[in-house]
Amino acid sequence: MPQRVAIVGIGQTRHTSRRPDVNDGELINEAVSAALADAQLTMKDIETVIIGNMEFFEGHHLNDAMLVDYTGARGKSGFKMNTGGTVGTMNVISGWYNVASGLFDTCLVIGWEKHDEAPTTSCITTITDPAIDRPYAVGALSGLAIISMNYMTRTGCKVEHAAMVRAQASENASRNPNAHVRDRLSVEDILKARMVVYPLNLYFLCPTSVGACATVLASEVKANKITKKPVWIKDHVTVHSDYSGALFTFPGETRETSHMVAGRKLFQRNHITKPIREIQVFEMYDPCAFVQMSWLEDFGICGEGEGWRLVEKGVTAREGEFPVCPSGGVLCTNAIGDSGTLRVAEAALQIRGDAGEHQVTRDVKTALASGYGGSYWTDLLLLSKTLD
Amino acid sequence: MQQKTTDELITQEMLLKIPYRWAAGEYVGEFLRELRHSGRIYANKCPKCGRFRCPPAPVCSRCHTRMEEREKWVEVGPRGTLLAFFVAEQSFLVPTTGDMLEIPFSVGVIWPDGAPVALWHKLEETNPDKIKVGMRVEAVFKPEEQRQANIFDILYFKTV
Amino acid sequence: MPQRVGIVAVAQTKYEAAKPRQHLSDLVLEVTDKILEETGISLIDDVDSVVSCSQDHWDGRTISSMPIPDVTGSHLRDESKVAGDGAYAVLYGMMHILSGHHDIVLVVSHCSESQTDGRIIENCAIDHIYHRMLGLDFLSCAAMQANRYMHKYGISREQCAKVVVKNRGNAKNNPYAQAPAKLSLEDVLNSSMLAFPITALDAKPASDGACAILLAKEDKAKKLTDKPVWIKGVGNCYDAHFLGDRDLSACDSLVSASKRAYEMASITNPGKEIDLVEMSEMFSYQELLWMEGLGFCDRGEGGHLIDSGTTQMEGNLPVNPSGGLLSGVPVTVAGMSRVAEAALQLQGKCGDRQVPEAKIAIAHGTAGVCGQMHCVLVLEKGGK
Amino acid sequence: MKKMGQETANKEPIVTPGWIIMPYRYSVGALASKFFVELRDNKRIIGVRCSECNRVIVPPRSVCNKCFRKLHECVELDCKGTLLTYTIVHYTPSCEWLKPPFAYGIIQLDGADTGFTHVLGEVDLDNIRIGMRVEAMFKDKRQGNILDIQYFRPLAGSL
Repeated sequence: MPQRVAIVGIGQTRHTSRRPDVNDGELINEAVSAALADAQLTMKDIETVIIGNMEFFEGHHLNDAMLVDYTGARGKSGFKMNTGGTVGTMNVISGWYNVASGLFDTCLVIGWEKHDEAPTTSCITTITDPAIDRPYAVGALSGLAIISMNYMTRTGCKVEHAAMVRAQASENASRNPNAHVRDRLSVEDILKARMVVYPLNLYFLCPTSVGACATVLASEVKANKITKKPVWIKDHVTVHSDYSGALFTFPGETRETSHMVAGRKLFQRNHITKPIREIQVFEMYDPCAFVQMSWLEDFGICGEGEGWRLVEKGVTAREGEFPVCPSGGVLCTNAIGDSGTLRVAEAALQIRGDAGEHQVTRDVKTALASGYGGSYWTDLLLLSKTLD
Repeated sequence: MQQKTTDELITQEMLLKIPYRWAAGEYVGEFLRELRHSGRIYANKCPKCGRFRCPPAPVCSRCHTRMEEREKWVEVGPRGTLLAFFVAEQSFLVPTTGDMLEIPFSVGVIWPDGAPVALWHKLEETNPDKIKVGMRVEAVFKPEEQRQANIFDILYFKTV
Repeated sequence: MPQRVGIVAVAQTKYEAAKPRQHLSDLVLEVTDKILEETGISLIDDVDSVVSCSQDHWDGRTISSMPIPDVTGSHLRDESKVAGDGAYAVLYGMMHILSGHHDIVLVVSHCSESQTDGRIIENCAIDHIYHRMLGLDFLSCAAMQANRYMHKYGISREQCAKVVVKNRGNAKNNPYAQAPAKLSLEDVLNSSMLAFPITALDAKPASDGACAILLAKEDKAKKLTDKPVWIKGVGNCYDAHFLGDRDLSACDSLVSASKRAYEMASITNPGKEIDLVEMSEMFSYQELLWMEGLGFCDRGEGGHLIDSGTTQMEGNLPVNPSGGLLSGVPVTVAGMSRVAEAALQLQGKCGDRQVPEAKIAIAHGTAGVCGQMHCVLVLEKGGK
Repeated sequence: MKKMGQETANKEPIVTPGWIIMPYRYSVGALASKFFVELRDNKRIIGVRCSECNRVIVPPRSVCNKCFRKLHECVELDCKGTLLTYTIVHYTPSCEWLKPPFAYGIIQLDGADTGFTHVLGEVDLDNIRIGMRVEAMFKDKRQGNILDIQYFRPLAGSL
């Protein structure tokens, strides 16, 4: 019978640009050990292991099988996910399916990436079709640049607003010991950074990090025995786009992105009419300063053109009314396979009140976590403190 | 065994080289043959919902209607409007060849006249100040005898 | 009783040594449209989610499932990808339904091995710190497993050759098969030696193709077909990765995976209760070893089992009536095509390769070096 | 109206040749570094002991895959062992420097509880026996990777 699923254990590594002291498996094992300790469980209590990342970043084919010593999966069930940037959130969703299906009661979910082993942009370029557009792809920057320019022309958002978003992220990351880029930046510092791909300068883009994040999921029956602070995965929705990714809206077409469809679906079926009121924190997958504002609108948190106004008014700050990415977000930490899992983990920490220095000031009952990747793909998860 | 505390951390370098022969498929194949023979760019249109695809595709990605009539292909371009562009000032390793990207390298997303589609290709102009979204561009083809039915048969899009 | 998950329809391409006319999206489109023709459903209105299985290294693309949404009607809809083997996509699609989140799920898988060099891809799946530089791949590692297994239990090369003769012979009745052949033991024993004791005919040939399966919740499955096939049990398990960490003459993870599947399907005596097996044998010795892992004979008895003729078409437990992987099925598609062939048997749609009155079948997928991870599904004939 | 298939059936299929070329720099971690430093500097093979499962694991890993404990206690192993299994390869593998025919083997090193996989050398390919005694031969110029062991060869007088 379908079971309800809760996050009962959370663990992550410190994220940095290089980890010469550990190999891939040992990096993963750090996060796994932390998650098991957080849940006060041992590997014996885990029935299935779900792991996900993109193989070419480390050059390992079938790396779920290769790293069983470190993931603890030997003798257990499990398999590997791979859906691009959304693989982190998809790992958690896959873990949800493993437990909700009734086949398992406990599941260890692992997201990881070690970007210090290969040139990241070169790897991302291989997501394209070799015959048609691979020679003209500039990693993930091209897509983000288009969305950013599109947002500016559509809503009058200024470069200064993106700088505010990045300044806010740096303020949050400085309070998060596990974040990668943690130095506080002023709007002026940010606007002075060198241009990478117009209109995105260095600070408007995310770093490439090394890190892993693991969460332990449990069925309702087990969860209440394991922890007094279960975080319930109330609902999730996955919306992918076709290869064109709906990046452009031609005359006569109405703009509809996967984020818009995901937000609409999730809020409708959970009877959320005013998300900005009914949800207290959003750990969004924000790989670029502009898109954080654009996607607040697309997800339906606010109306068209209001994204950058919320930032201006400080609504999305850690102590604001609707805090976005209090952990510093992907803007300050991006190990691609780990980022999505990290968003869910950080949202859960906020619900448990265990986020330490970067805990938001509001009392959190319901949180959102999102994943972005592929050709404009979306995962959106709704987490809550209670089951009702 | 005496524990000589060695803190030397070993890193090992490995170059991965995998050869591929990617099948283009009938539709992209015919699109590339047309680049070689006629120097024309083709798209096709979904008979049901009217959505265009360039290069042409066997099925509409929005309503899954088959688009199999070759005669219904629509010639687009060679001129078009620039939807977006990037000028890469920082080189990176091109995974298909293993060489470093020659920079500056500018890429445009072109809306060719005749169909609402987005085609990614190289721009001749690499000075970002001289490139504006919305400006007119035109495909420049290689001389016919040098064409090999691949996407490089279009050298680049020049500013018009 | 919880809602059961039914297989409504399956589709396969013809498996061929090379399909240079088809992009991976064309392969998936071919099998997707076969499912639509057979069931009459609409991708946009009826299918709730699509699960694909493919490998970035084999396709030469990061997130190699990016072209899939275009051909499976997944624009602005639910789609995802698992890696490993196609059987895991069936398992994941089944979870979509058992969790109550989705009712109808399309699972697809594709691979074009002819596009690249399998030895390099397999080498990338071997531990990079202590082993990859040695140039090991699945073939040389499997040969070491074969040697260990045959040495310990006195399995002969002739017994392994019998598997090839059986499977390539069965393939003559399977229109999808790549390389049916009437072979003699000598043909197999004398074919060129690749890695002792594995000869060219002892190994699965490189292959291109795709497979698709439509899964549905019990009530919807009954509406969509009068011949649903229920997934009664499922189990999967990892083994150690380092060859030195394992007793290569055994397959412990297959024993655990099949035990879980049998428990779920309440099967106590596999030998008696199961009518046929469609398994993923990359090399001839593996059919013997996997039969031990699946509990059809004791450890080391795989050789006697093939000698006994039980696993021949006319035996009481036919194994790989479709011709198995040895007759040519691509990696990744392998596990899903086993589920598809087992389902076709239980739907009585197998024509010349039909096992009469088949009620319960085993489908098995594996991935990794020397069968490091196994996925076993127990299928049961539904309908009248 | 002719369908695409009929239209292009007689034409050569268009195929894009190309590569995926990627340079990787792997950090092997502290414990593996110790293993490779011992190979390179002292021609010694070390394993790691799991006191909980009372096993010596080689090549060493920092987590025991039975009890999941962290492992640090290094153990020096003899360079001799018993051949558990082998194969003779007749094709050129993905690393071109190994010329066929050559042999791989899995060796149970004396004092170790897990097998060690490597190349066999200085051996008559027709007389390799499971159970024969072999010893590691080291290269003169060693660089701190698994190829510092050139191969394992039969122990004199052990045929």
